Amino acid sequence: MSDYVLELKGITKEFPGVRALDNVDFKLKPGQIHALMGENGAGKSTFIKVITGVHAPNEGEMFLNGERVEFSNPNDAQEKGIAAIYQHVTSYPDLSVTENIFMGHERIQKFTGRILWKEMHDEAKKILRSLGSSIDPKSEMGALSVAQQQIVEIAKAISTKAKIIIMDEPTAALTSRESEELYKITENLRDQGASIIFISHRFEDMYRLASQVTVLRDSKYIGSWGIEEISNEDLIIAMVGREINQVFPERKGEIGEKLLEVEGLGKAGYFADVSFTLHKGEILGLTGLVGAGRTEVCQSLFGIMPYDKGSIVLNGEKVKIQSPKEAIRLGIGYLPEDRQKQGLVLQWSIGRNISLSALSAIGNKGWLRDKKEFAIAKELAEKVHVKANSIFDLVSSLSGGNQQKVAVAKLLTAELDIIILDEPTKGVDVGAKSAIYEIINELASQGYGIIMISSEMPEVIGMSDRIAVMRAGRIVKILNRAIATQEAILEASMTDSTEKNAG
Amino acid sequence: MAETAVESSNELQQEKKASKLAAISKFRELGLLAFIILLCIVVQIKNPSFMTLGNLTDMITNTAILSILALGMMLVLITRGIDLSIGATLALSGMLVAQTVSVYSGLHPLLAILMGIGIGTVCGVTIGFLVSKIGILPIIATLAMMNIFRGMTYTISDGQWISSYQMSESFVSIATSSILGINTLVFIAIIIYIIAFYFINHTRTGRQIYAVGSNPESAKVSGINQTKILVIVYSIMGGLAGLSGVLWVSKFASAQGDTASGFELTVIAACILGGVSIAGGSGKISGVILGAVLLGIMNNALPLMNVSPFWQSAIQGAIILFAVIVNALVKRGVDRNNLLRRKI
Amino acid sequence: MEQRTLDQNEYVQRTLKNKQEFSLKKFFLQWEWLLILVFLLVIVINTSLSPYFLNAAGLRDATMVFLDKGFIVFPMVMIMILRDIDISVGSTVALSSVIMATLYNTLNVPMGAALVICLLVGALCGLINGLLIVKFKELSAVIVTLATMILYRGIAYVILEDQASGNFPEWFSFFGWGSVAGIPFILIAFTILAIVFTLLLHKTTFGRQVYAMGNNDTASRFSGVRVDRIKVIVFTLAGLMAAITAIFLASRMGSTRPNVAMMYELDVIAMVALGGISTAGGKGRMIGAIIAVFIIGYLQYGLGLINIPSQTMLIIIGLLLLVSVAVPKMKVNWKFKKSGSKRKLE
Amino acid sequence: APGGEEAAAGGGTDGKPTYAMVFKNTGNPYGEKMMDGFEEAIKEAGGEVILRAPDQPTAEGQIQIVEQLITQQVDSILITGNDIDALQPVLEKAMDAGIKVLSADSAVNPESRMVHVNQADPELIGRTQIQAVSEMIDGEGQIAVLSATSQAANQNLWIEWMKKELEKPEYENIELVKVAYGDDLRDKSTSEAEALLLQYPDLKAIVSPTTVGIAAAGKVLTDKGLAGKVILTGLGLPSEMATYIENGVSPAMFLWNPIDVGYGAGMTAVALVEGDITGALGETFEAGRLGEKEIVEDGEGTQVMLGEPFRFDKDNIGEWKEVY
Ligand SMILES: Nc1ncnc2c1ncn2[C@@H]1O[C@H](COP(=O)(O)OP(=O)(O)OP(=O)(O)O)[C@@H](O)[C@H]1O
Ligand SMILES: Nc1ncnc2c1ncn2[C@@H]1O[C@H](COP(=O)(O)OP(=O)(O)OP(=O)(O)O)[C@@H](O)[C@H]1O
Ligand SMILES: [Mg+2]
Ligand SMILES: [Mg+2]
Repeated sequence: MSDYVLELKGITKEFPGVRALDNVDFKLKPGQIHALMGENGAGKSTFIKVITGVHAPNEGEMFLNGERVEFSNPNDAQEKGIAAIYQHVTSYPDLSVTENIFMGHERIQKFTGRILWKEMHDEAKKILRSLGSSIDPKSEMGALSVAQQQIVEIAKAISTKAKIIIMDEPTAALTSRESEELYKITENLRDQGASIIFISHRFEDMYRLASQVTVLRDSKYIGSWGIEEISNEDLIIAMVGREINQVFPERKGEIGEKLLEVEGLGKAGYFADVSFTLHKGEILGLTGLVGAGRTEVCQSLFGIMPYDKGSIVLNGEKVKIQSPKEAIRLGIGYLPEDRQKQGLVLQWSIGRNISLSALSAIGNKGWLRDKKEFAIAKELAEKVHVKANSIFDLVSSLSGGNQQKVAVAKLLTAELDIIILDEPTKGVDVGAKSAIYEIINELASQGYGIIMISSEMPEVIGMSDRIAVMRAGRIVKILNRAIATQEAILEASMTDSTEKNAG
Repeated sequence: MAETAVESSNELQQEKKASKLAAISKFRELGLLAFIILLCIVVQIKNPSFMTLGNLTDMITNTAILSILALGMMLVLITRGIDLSIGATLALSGMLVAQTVSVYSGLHPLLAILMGIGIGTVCGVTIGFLVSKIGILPIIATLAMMNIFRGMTYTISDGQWISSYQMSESFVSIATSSILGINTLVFIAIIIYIIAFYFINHTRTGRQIYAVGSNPESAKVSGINQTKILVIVYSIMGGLAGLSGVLWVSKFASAQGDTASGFELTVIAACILGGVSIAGGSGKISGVILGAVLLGIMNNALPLMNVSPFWQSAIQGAIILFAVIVNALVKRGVDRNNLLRRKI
Repeated sequence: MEQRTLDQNEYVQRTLKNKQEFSLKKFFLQWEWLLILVFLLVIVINTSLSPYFLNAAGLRDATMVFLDKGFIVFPMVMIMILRDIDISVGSTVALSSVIMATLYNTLNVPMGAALVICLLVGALCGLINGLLIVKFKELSAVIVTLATMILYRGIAYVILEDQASGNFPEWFSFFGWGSVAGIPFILIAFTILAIVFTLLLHKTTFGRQVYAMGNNDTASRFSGVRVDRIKVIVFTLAGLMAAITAIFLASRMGSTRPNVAMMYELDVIAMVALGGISTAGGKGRMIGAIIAVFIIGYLQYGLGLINIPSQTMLIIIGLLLLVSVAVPKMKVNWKFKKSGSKRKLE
Repeated sequence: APGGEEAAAGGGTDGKPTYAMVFKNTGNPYGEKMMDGFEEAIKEAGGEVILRAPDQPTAEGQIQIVEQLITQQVDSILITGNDIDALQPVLEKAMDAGIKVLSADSAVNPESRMVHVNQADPELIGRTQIQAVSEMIDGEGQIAVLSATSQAANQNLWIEWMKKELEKPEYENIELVKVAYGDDLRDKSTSEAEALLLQYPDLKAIVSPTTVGIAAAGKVLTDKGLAGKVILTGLGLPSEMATYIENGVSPAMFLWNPIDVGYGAGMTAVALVEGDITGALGETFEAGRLGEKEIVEDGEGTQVMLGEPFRFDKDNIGEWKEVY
């Protein structure tokens, strides 16, 4: 027997025009939680897909318990006890939760091949309950929130009784409380003998869970260390190739006059009684458990999902916002939480994406003006430090963090007063994260009013001037930066709404 | 997420209530069903002979072929595909089988049926191959194959029809005989529906069809063989179209080159009326039955109601439009109700 | 991917190019070149098969016959880029022409006014489609236009019953039969509209938004694109172009009936598909579809000249559609190999 | 067009005149038989034959084909119109190019043709069917008509004549209750036939002047065991109707011989091309095995009348079903 349950040597994977993995080595010990870290686009997800047989490597070997293996498709990997939770939720929105959990390894009756529904439903329910979730296994996957879907994905990995479980950024969509839940589950799995590969851009995750960390950078293997062997600074240098001194940069500008006043905003079935104000140059953090309705409130302000109660006063004028176009005209911009589905046209170039929301401004009486378009795109892309060759690179070829920067650049084309950022650093690496923080701060000091939805506690506390906490569709507390602590926020977001004491 | 311990009993009750509600709202074709009932009442008032056993039998018999095809089309639509070639496949299989029967009059009806299924399956496999292996979009592949199959039918028939006198008694009786007191066509449709119900809901392959349509990307990651699934789906569609060809020719006792030309649109209409989504991933047998039944009722009732033939098409179009809109509105109402129930 | 090997500390400041490099390889690997090749092939084969083919008068007259459907191709390109489909266009042709003829013949409306109303009716049919599609998002364009396909033709039947309606004024035949300086009027109209639509799709913000919606409807909405309005406009254009087809068709036939332009939608879809516009949305160009109109038109004409039976013609067109769609799938591999060997040379 | 003048000068590929026939649609056995007859006639006269049909029965398709034929400089075009008026412009163009244009079976309007070859007198066809059905039901009871599409010119004309015939006093006990349209589709015709039976329980007879309709009705009556109770007659192909005549559902039905129609039309075309006739009233010509034919009046145009509808019943169907 080998010392390692899983060992990869010299893995190289090329996509047309991209070398996503370049001679990467990796060793996983039994019963170990092994963190895999690196910048956006470093090749982590690709590496995972090589392990699970989704991609065949161009070069390199893979050993499972010392035995050489080659997977031609994901079924092979599954049969050998490897399960993965992929970065982009790979669910079947039209199918039930149970089916999502058991897809690919359904319980079937021998001989007849009949699917044993009852058994599967029961089992699914059991696994979900063990994860502390009350999701009905018979409900449709598409009806669940992102966080709930993430739980189902975890349940799916558990249900295969896999020996090696790989999690690609499972906490990206979770709040710290839910992450905590996930940590426990992960540790449980380890204690039951599974080996786990864990990918995350959050250092807290790594420090909390992992005993070993491997870093990839620019498709290459940089090194592997025991968690105590390497300092935080060195790890960051290993990941991004340079030092990042302060994660949350200092802010210069000051808070100005009142920009926005929201009074008693409500939408039947989604949120109610939402009131807050926003000033020039202010960053208002909006936090709460996932599913609290933060996105819905902000989308209402942006005209995506028109509110049916309450009023919005913008620059002292009462307005009614019915469509995104109108919101943009009124000076409100929105960075969607799902950049791939809502934010960007992936098949398009960087330039085109940036100009999309400002076409009428860039155009001349409806005609496109290429020169102006390209010039603006270039300027903005550089302003937010997009890492690419030219503005004609396809967005789909960018890493997650750079995609996010393009989405931010899009916002800057319009003349806005208010910018709403929905989870702006979700799934973004440390380097890009601090770049995005810098951009946000710069915007605030330029006088934009900013609403930032975030589930990451340090981020909310580090960035916001005030923090609004939502729970079950209502704002339960608004805290000033001075008094905002993790404990205060957590308490507010979990107290029952009946005994709420509005802030 | 983890309040389970605290409010478990309370939650349990709520859960039960919620799942009951969900079950009702899950029956998406509620609006369609209501509409059909309403339509039946109107027709019955206009012409009392509508709800007679004889007429209902006719209606069901006439809808059998449509419903068989709609089932196959549902599977195709679920995988995000579409099959425009089925009318032509039906004609080709019908013509070949009829020609065979006219030469070998002793051919056992069962063999004729098998032959039809075989021909249709070959057509379907071809399309499945084009769609899954070569990666041609289904609408284009099937549009092209529609032309090809139709052209082949004209060519092999050389412009001739196969008439009822050239068909053996036993062949024609496929459509007229009955099994267990049920007309054979209807019987075959029922059997197919039962098999399909089992296949779709209780086998892995059946569920994988939904998976491929619901999210092709994930299907790849789950190790589902998409090529296999697509080929299976188009083969089933082809096989059913081939079968329908035999049944059609037997029912009308005549095979023509232009048999069932344009029928694919009727079949697609039945599916979509029944709530099958063109975007893939969803569609239920119950819905497809309702969709086929609604079209069947219209075909049967419009002549009965003494509607001017010049008005028939306009009324038919209006009814389809109205039906889908009513269905959409009812669905919206149910969803809204559910939303309002959520306490905030 | 050179940036990978660049100095990592350059992370923060970086300049982006905003001049697109012209790639000859890319330029020549465009789908439209393949279409032009097919087009030339059709011409060459036809010429060698029939002595009558390369005959100016014949070619001109043939162009007049097949171009009428071409008008619907323009908006259908946009609709298919939007990932939708409109199968009611044939019925819209019937309805608008029937109303035009009825107005003129039965209600004694002057022909000029009848023409305008015909265009309005067509646009209205399209507008209704568009509005239904955006107001009832749960219905797809297929089901809406399937229903209106039956409905519009049904209304045409209600109006004209089993009658044909003709007796148009003399000058009306100019649309279908007239020439200006030896060039058929229909070809002139087609060319003008082709230019208008090409510019609309490729050079205006409107066209850009159409592509955006075809690629990602949600992201477009979030970017402030008025998605509903654009969809309604595109479907209205389809109705309008169907009405133009109606005018040319009625002029060419000297009369109209409720059953004209049957199955036009499938022919139009075939042309658009051959033109390289994928029903998966977001891709393809107007010029491709325009070439495809001529390919199919001249192919049918040429095969007709050597008196190929129409059943064989069906098979040939089916095969053409298949082959031309399948070839670029194989082109990908070819491109791959080619670029690999090129790189070594450089 | 310059090409046209050459054609007028009698240009075929190798000096032989070229005769084209354009039928309604492809894959129609009636049309195939007509084409056979046409070819036979042209071969007798030593000409070249072109046989065409669009894949759908539309005027648009026929227009395209006629354009192609004009370019090929054929000498004569025989058309079976899918639309009475819609082909007028293109056929006029053909005539301007010197091509002899005539129609057969399903006429185009007099301006679009030089002469029409009528398989049988529409009046006779209409009246004969009523006389026959009256005889079959002993002059008493409800009857219904099951037609093709509501636009079919032939059928509509025949139905007009049926109604005229019914006005005669000897038919006062016969009631025409409905004209239904099966659109020449099997499934629709079947539904319509079933609806007729259900709607009019006392129905005595169905008259269906169209091949698909009469066969579909025959099938329905056979399956419902109504042979002898509801009588079926009309116009149909012997091959399609053989079963229902033999099993007694239809005591008799009518048709003419499409081979003869095609042959007669071919002979007329030859006469036109060779200059024997111009399509004017009163001209006569030798129509091969059909003997001498005279051009007679047909509303505003002229026509050649071929004969009476032929009656098929139990006695003769056996031999004819093999023929067409
Ligand atoms: N299917 C593919 N085709 C082409 N290029 C791809 C494909 N998948 C990934 N890439 C490219 O490979 C590189 C590595 O991507 P990968 O998704 O593995 O990065 P990652 O480390 O997971 O980044 P993140 O932290 O943002 O998830 C990127 O440049 C990406 O654009
Ligand atoms: N129990 C529930 N049943 C059904 N839908 C729910 C339930 N809880 C929440 N939702 C819905 O799920 C969605 C919440 O998902 P989402 O994660 O976007 O919320 P959020 O507060 O905006 O969080 P985030 O900012 O992390 O996205 C909303 O549409 C909400 O109404
Ligand atoms: Mg990744
Ligand atoms: Mg959200």
